[in-house]
Amino acid sequence: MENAIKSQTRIADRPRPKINYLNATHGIWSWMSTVDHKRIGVMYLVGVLGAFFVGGMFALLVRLTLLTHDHMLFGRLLLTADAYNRVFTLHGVIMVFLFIIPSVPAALGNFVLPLMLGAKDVAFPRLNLASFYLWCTGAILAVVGMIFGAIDTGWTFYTPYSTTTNGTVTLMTMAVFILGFSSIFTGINFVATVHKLRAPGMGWFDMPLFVWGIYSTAIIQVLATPVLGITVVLLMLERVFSIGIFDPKLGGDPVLFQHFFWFYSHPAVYIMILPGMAIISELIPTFSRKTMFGYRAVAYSSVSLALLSFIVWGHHMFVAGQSQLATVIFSALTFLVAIPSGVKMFNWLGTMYKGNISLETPMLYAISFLLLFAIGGLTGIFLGTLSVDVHLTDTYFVVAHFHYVMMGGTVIAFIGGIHYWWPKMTGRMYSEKWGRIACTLIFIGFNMTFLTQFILGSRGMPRRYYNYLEQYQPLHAFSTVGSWVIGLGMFMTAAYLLASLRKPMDAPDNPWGGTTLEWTTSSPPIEHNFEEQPVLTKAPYDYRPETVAH
Amino acid sequence: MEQQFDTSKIGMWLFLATEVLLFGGLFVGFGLMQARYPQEFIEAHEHLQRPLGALNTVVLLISSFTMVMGVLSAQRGDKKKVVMFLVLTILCACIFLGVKYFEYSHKFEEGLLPPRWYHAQSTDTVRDAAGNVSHGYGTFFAFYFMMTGLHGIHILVGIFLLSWIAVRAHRGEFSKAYYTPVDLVGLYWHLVDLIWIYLFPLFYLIK
Amino acid sequence: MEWLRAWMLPPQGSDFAAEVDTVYMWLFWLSVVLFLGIAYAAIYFSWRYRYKPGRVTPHQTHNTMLEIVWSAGPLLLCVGIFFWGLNGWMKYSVAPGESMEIQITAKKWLWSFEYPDGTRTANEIHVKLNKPVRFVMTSEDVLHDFFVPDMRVKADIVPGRYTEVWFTPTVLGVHHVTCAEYCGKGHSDMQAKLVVDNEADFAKFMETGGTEWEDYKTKPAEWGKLQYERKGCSTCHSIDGSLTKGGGPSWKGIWGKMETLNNGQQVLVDEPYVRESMMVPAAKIVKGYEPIMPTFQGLLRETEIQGLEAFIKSLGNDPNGGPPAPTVLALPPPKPKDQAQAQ
Amino acid sequence: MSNSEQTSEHLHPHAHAKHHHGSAALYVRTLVALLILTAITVGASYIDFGAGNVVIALFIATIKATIVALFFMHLRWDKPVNAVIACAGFLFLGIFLMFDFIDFGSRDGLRPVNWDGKLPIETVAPATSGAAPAAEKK
Repeated sequence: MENAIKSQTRIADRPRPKINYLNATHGIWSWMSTVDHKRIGVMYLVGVLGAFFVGGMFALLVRLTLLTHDHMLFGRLLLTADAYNRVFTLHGVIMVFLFIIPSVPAALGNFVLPLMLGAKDVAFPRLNLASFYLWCTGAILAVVGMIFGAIDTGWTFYTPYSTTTNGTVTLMTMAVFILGFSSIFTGINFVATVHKLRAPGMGWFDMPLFVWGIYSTAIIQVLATPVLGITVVLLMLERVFSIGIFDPKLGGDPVLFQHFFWFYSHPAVYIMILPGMAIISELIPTFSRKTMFGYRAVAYSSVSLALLSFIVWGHHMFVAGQSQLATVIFSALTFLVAIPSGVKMFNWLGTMYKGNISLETPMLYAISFLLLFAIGGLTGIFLGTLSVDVHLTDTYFVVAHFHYVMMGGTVIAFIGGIHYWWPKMTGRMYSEKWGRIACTLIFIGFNMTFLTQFILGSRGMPRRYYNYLEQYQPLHAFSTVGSWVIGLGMFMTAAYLLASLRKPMDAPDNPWGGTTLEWTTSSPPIEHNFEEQPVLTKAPYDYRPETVAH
Repeated sequence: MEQQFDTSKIGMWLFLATEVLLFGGLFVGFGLMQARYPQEFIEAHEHLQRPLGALNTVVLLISSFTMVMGVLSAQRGDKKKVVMFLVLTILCACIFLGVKYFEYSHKFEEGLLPPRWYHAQSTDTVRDAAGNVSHGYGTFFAFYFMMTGLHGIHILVGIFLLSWIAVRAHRGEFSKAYYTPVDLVGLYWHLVDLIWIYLFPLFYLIK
Repeated sequence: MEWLRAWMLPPQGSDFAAEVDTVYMWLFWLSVVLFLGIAYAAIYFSWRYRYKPGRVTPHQTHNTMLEIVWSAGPLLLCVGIFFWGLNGWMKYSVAPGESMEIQITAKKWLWSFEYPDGTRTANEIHVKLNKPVRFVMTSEDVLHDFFVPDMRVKADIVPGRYTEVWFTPTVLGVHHVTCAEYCGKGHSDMQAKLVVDNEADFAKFMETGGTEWEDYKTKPAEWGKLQYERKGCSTCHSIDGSLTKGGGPSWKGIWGKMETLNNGQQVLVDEPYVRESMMVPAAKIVKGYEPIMPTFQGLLRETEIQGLEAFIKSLGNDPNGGPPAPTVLALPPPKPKDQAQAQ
Repeated sequence: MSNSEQTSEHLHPHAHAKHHHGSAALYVRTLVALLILTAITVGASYIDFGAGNVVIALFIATIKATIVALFFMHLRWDKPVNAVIACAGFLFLGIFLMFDFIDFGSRDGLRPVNWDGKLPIETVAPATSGAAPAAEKK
């Protein structure tokens, strides 16, 4: 196994160019004013990982508070109920709006997408930079909001609680509004890039599946996020001017808020998971050294998931007071989501079948994704089933389900993607040994943390609870211990990745034998990506010896 | 150049789609609240001055026409006409805002305001036993102010963009070969017009 | 496999529970099978086709038949599951006509329950075994959610609206009611007790008028004021001396007054007269008033009558309706809480 | 496909000429049509068609919007992708509207129960909070 890099398909390395995108210009200003998609991608990566760290700390704090029934540790009270509500709210807001939504598209997507298309940059480089600065503004507003009192509404901002509670709700929703526009700009950019900047010879079905995933995501970003914008604007107006849209005391309807919110936030779930699936669709053929099985089916399933995501939002509201007719329709539509998800899963397994599989760190993450996403998807069937959902909704079962999809799916894929493209981004290889150890730890810790929460939920433990019945204590404790294992794995990952930066550049241009265009340029790429405009001569994921030799 | 022009256009249309959905959220809210308070909305809409609304519609349509003439002149490279038509468009936009100002001040004087401040009750018929008027009247005006207000903000942004384009046109930055900004601002301006085309009947005309 | 069900799901307290659990367990085993299939494939392939230098992989691009099979298969399965879930949910959605109706008013962070006869309790409900019970719920402030895990029912409580939920309890004893929609600081403390009684215990509970009386035993005038508002007295009788639309005499200063009846007789407004006026209102009508008051025979409990009297008495002494006059009540002290525990 | 897009400039040296579709005369005719439709919709608003009022007003508005999009916004001559994007915006708005109306349309009652045309909200839910807005106390 120590023979980490199997390089039979690696193309012969050229001498590494002296000037690359990292050292082409110097100084902070050259980064802050850059319009290079690679640098913006790297800055986004640093930003979202910072947000991930803060959100993760809040998560560990939540779990630690729930460790014991009386929230005491070494004789001291960890958090009061008020503080606890703020901490889990901040965990949600930061993880959703500052981390997961921009994670894969804005960080990895920005870096990789133009490279995969053989383009010099995205369609609108300045818009790209503007998007990053909007993200920063949103992040700063969120931090200011946190300092001046934070919020205790839950990340869903349900009215009328959010319109009546104290705290910096207005500031936080303003941050969400701005982050929404950051996301819209990224989406617009990617759609235009995919439409207009593909390399000569690259038709729609010659695009890597990562591009298909990001393209589908971008469609959702463009079409759903504006509704989030108007929703938080209405929420702010309701708070400041009491306009009476959502507040029942002034004749408004709280359930209407939920429609508005989920019209965005359900598609947003697919903004989060589609890019994760997109990464997996790169990792599996590369490390199986076999062509993608059912390429078109996977591409179509990405687009159809994007479209389906717009017509199932009501499944968040089965018991929220929407009409019974709407509930039945939304439940029926929800089951449709299972089909494209299943198609992806089966095609990934089909790709592995008769492959030539090596288990480097990115592939370990890909296999973790398959297992965890399978659990996340299958438990989704429980929640789509009306009679069972009545019992399970608003309990830890839901918490566990969406963590399996969001963290077990997207975050695992994101970390796998970072490992996969790390040599391309930094020009350096990380420690394969530590990579595998950390991945194993994260996988085990994750299941310890969240498998228990399915049981807590089905036993009737509601979510967002500070105090819980004593009977749930052992499972809560087990879950908390699991969260420490995840934390350990994450810190380990951060440590060896950062350590690799201290080495001289040692990564070959194509360490994994990838077939997509980003591997044809140097590691790290030069400022304009390619020495000369690449021309596509073969489809991606073609591992036939005669074409590889080409 | 052609490639960049097409790319910019796709980008602009994507942005316009987001605008449609941004306003769309308010249209949905308006529709649902009208379903909730049908009688109140009919009575409330009688307070709006139909002639002023119609006047503004005409003004905006004319401004769309001058805008498209500006784009046409840009395509033909006629710098003077571009500036002229852009200035005319800005003029129409200012007239529109002027009329809106009169309408708004009328609403404020009459107390035709969102529920919390609504106090024009004389002719309202939907009341409870104690004589309190329904919140539906105020809700109508909440939507009136939000939707025309958001639209007004777009007009203001439009005036800013048009002025910027007019200055650049005056400096001679555009030519037959490069007039992308004029075209894009034109698209934006037409969308603002297009949204008003729906706002006008919804608020002023529907019984 | 009953032990597994019992480990994963709460005790079954209603007839929904069995149905929900059946679907749940079936889905559970389906998931286990599918998961093991996927995991087996992923892990087996990783081992069986592990990396060997120089091995050439087959160029399998797609197989349309397979794609159709693994799209249509899950689709059919999902259609089946949807209808199964729908079937159980339809029962849950429509309460039978003969259900007892209990009103729930939720507020931060308290449950109030009201029975058809006006009995009120806080954070504790008693229901009859094997009799369907329907809850009509509204909130006074933010969203709450009525969740009884043992019954497998849950529904949001929305301010400005009524939402409903029903079930038929099938197991005697105490079940746990909990708030499942986040409502702030006290969200996790917003708990209530659902006690399933047999006929006799339930009748005993109802006689005593719920638990609220307990709280008011020492303050009968305040208890009376609550009844004044709830029982509709306020429609016709003011407490500030004014004349209401209903047209009854104001209660301000009426206690201890000598009134002239429409037959010319005089009557002292005292305990027996007030009681008679509630039960047989037409018996003695004060001059100038119409005999329009309906009887409250059977609508008022002894505790409520005495409370109302104490309230009227308090208005007689102080025109502002200030602190109630000291009254000694000789009531059989009701003990609903003890009976609840007796379950 | 993209290949042809990218190289279209080389294939058609006068490619930019294809944007010159409109003419002043056409735009004048467009404007006149829009003004006439405005007059019709205003006129129609003085006649009561019952439930048809909304349909007529929105139908005319949609015709006007289509005219603006086709001629003023050049969609008639533009690349189809732009028209697809524009339609997608309205399509997804339609989805949003449709499902919300399915919910609202099939609820038991839409008016807030605490204000059913007879009772002010205070009567049913007394003294909920000190922050009750002034509007209720009028």
